[in-house]
Amino acid sequence: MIGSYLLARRAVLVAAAIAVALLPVLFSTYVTSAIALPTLWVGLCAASLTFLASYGGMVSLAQTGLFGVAGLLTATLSVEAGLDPWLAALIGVLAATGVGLLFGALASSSTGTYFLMITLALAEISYYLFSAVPAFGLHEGINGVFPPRVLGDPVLHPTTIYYFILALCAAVYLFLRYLVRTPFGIALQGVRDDPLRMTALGYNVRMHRTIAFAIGAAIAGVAGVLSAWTNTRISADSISLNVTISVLEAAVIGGLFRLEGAWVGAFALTILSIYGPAFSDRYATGIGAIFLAIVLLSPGGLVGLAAAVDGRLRGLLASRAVPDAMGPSPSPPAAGG
Amino acid sequence: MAEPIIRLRNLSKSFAGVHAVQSVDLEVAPGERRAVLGPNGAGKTTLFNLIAGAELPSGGSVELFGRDVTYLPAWRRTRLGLARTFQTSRVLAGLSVEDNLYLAALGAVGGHLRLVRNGRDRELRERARRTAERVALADRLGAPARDLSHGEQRQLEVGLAVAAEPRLMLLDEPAAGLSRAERQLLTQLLLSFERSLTLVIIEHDMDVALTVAERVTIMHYGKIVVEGTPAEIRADQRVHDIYLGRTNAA
Amino acid sequence: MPPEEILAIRDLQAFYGGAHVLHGLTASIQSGATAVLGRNGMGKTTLCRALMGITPPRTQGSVRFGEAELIGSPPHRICRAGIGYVPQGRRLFRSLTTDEHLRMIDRGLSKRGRWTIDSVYELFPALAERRHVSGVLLSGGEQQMLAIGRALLTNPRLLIMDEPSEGLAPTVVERVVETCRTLLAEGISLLLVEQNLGVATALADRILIMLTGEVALETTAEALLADEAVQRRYLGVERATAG
Amino acid sequence: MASSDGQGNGGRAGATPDRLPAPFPSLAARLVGGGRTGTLVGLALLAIGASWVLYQVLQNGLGDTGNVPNFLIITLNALSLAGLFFLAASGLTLIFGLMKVVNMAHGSLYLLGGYVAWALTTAGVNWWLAVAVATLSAGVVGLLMEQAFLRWNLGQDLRQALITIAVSVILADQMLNYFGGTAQTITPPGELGASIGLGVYGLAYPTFRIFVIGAAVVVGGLLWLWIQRTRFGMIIRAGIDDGPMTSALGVNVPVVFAAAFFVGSCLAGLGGVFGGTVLALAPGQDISFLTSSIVVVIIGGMGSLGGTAVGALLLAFVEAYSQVYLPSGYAPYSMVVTFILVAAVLALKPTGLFGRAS
Repeated sequence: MIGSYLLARRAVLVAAAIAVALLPVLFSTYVTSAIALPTLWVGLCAASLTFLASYGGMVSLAQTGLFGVAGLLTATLSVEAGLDPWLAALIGVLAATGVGLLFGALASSSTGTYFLMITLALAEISYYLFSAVPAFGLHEGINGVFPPRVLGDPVLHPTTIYYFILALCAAVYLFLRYLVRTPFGIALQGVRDDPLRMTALGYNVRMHRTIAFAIGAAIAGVAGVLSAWTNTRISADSISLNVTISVLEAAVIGGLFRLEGAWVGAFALTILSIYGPAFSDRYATGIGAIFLAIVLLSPGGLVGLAAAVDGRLRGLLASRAVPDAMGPSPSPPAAGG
Repeated sequence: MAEPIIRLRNLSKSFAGVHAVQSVDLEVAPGERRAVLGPNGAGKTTLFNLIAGAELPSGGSVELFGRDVTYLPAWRRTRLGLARTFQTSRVLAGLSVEDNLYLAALGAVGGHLRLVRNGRDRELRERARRTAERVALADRLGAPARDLSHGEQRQLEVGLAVAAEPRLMLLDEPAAGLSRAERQLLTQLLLSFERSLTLVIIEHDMDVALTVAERVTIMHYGKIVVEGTPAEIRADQRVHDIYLGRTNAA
Repeated sequence: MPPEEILAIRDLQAFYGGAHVLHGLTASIQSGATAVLGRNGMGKTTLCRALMGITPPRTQGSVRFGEAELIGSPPHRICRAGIGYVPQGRRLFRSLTTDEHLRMIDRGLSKRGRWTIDSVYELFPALAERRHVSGVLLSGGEQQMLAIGRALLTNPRLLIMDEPSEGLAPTVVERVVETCRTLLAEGISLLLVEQNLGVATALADRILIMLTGEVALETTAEALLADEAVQRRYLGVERATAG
Repeated sequence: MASSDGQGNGGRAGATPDRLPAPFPSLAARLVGGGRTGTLVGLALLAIGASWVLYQVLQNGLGDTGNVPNFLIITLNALSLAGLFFLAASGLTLIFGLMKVVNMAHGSLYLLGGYVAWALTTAGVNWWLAVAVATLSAGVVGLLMEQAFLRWNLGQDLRQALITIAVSVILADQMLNYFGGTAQTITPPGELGASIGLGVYGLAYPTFRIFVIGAAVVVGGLLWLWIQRTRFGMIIRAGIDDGPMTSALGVNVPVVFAAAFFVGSCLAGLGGVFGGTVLALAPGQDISFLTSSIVVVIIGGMGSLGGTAVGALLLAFVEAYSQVYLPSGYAPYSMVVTFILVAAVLALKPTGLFGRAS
């Protein structure tokens, strides 16, 4: 029993991995450009939030503001000033990191909901600033923000950029997984658990939080650049609080305490917002209801839910397997599960 | 006499008009085992907070290791060789026992922002595991601190101070909430510390406090009332009166 | 009036998170005055909070107050059942004046018995003079009077007092003791948690001594006063085990 | 909580209070020494701003052709905006002060109040009656949310914030459904719809905006009286100071919480009616007013009514003046001034001007 369950489980995971790896080949251009690309960059932005929330204890609503700083600068520099897109992107991400340092320094003395409020205020102030300053051209939006030529056309030929972004997401994911096992990352988790204790252990807690926030800002900045590239435009709507809430929804629905949840949530959200309208005009209410249900019933999100169901199933099947436990013992859980 | 490890001069702290610590002068010599006793509200924990830098004093000065640290943030004092425990266990709930102790060891030496692991981490991990053995947590290394029992959390709390290999350790009611057997283990641990370490302990359990301490300071209403050896303290009528509530004049 | 059981505590356990503070405490509290003595950290305040239904601690076991089971009830029900609480450190409200501390008490409670705002001011004339002063600006003695006064306004049958003598000058302690005698004469029962041996023995004949979350000794005031060794062992600077 | 709370009781009833901001004085606070120096720096910034505005106003003299008439209008605009901010933020701060809940659906209740009043007045209902119904419906929706979701999660402040965000998403979509996506404005009643002469420079000003300023003052005064003079207000203050002790004096604290949540939500709805008359009602206004309210309480300090008033005034004046009096060409950067205001408060006093560390 349990053996076949584990086999099926592994088969699903492998199938999912193959689907992700060969997505542009297996699915249409539309699926790649309209579903896969948004999933990847929304997931990346959500991952920056999940990283801050799960390892730093900071639930930030400023991620789209920082995302906007990078996206806007990239768009303005490459479209208006004719800069090389790579260079424009680099400057954009560095600027987002710098603003992240500033925001982090301002917000890092607060925790919990006060931190949430302060980051919300900072994000909204950035939004109004960007909308008001004509130089950013946000009012009408900046069109024709194309990615570097080598990545191809994101709408008509999204294969190259898909693999580029997929690789980038994988790199960020692996980097964050690595980061949380470094001295910096372990100390960050200590700061999350008890700032006062960490101070007593010799750590400069505010600096630690600020730097972590800047790392989150850099990742959000990358997501902002990718958003501008894949949409070939950026506008005020791209950085409004609605987007902030979407990113929060993705992170929470996927699972606020697991990095991979960010992409799971982004996928769920993208599917819902593309196919939802076909079922009902009120699909946003549906998303809100799912969000509410997750917060109330399964704080671990979809990933947490899946892990719980998996654990329960395995427990159930293993206990059924007890009578014939004389035979070979059940195989250990699938690697990477 | 050698330069004292702690020297407090005229140290005061008041919160909204309440004088928690009033004009305290205190010296602790290197290697000493000192107990700070007194009834509730005597100002013992506030005194610890002032020494460790968790609170800023309203007046007076704090010297540690011969250096004025009155306005030095808490985390810098730790780097000088100070370690403390809290009355309420403040272990890092989401991290394993080993990571807790590793962070304590790392905190005292620096390199907190390092993004690579190196040979130093191996040493620090080694030190973390040694500490775990000393505080009887060697078989719980991988367990998240939140899964520990209360007694084990108290052991880890002391372990966090031990792993930093400090020159001065402040222990705030380390025996609080421990069973009798656990208290004996704790006493043994405290007695096993080397003389290069100076120990200051707040403890209501006299079995622990009087076994460990060589000198006792009695606080009452934010002031130091008596100081002496345990025998002198036991013989002191004022102490007896304070504990039985016979003197209430502030 | 012959003493009767007013509070039956059976196997009371209390936990703060994982810390087990009260270890199956069992005691029968009679009407009249009872004192609970013990050093710091032995669980006296936890006992008060547990009886009053304040969380934390988390509690298990049973406490019967007449017909009512207190464990599991929220504090306002316990108060309405007839238990008044004078907490350690007074815990006055820093945003309220003296008068407001008394006026905030529910009319239903202040009308159910002998204690009204006027009679509280009669008992403590000093408070009447300072009725418009913020509660936290009162002197220590006045603060204690106010803490007692607001508890009396709920017209309790039993008053739980947690270290009422703490931080007070001897003359003021004397007045607190007198006040308690008045209340006893009015028929209110007292559960007095103290570190002050003098206050405890002056008011209560029945004494419970707590050691690490349990009642270590039940004795009388007379016996305790006569035995200096017991005093030192449980209350003073002396080891409790090694002797 | 009181420092004497359960001291020395073994276990976790510790005397080491959980005060995060206090042990970590901000860098800026340390640089300028915090306390009095911080206040001086703040006042100096304010003085510089005020003198710049005064210079701009007075440079062309006091006559009809000078800048003074315009200044008067802008100042009245700022005051009416402050009134709106205060109405919206006072409910938020009341709820936070008592329950430590940051109600992220506060902006939705604001918008809901506005839309209900708009729908009623459009259907011909008397404006005053519509105000009352709109205020109460926002209150009822807030109360339902509190009873259904928040009551069970006391003390889990992050979870509560996420719950209220989810509710705000649902409410926003439902309002879009019922009231459409185009901007709507509530028509004020005839007696308030006209303009009133100011008696100087031949200026006239919309009566309704004056009414908003008056209403904010009246509501603020009533709230103050309610909190300072009534028994319920005393209980609320006691509950903010020490909830468990309040409960031990026979007060059913959850009921008090529910009542306060109702009143706070009503205030949001009332703000929405005024906002919908002075400005407009449209999707997005919920978020916009939530943010303004949050900025107001970040500046003024959570849980303080006076702080909310000061925060509302500061924010409104900074927004109104910076749009006009920044050097020419820099008007679009007016948000930078708001940012400086928020940043200065956070750097010098992280708990807000009148906030107290819990």
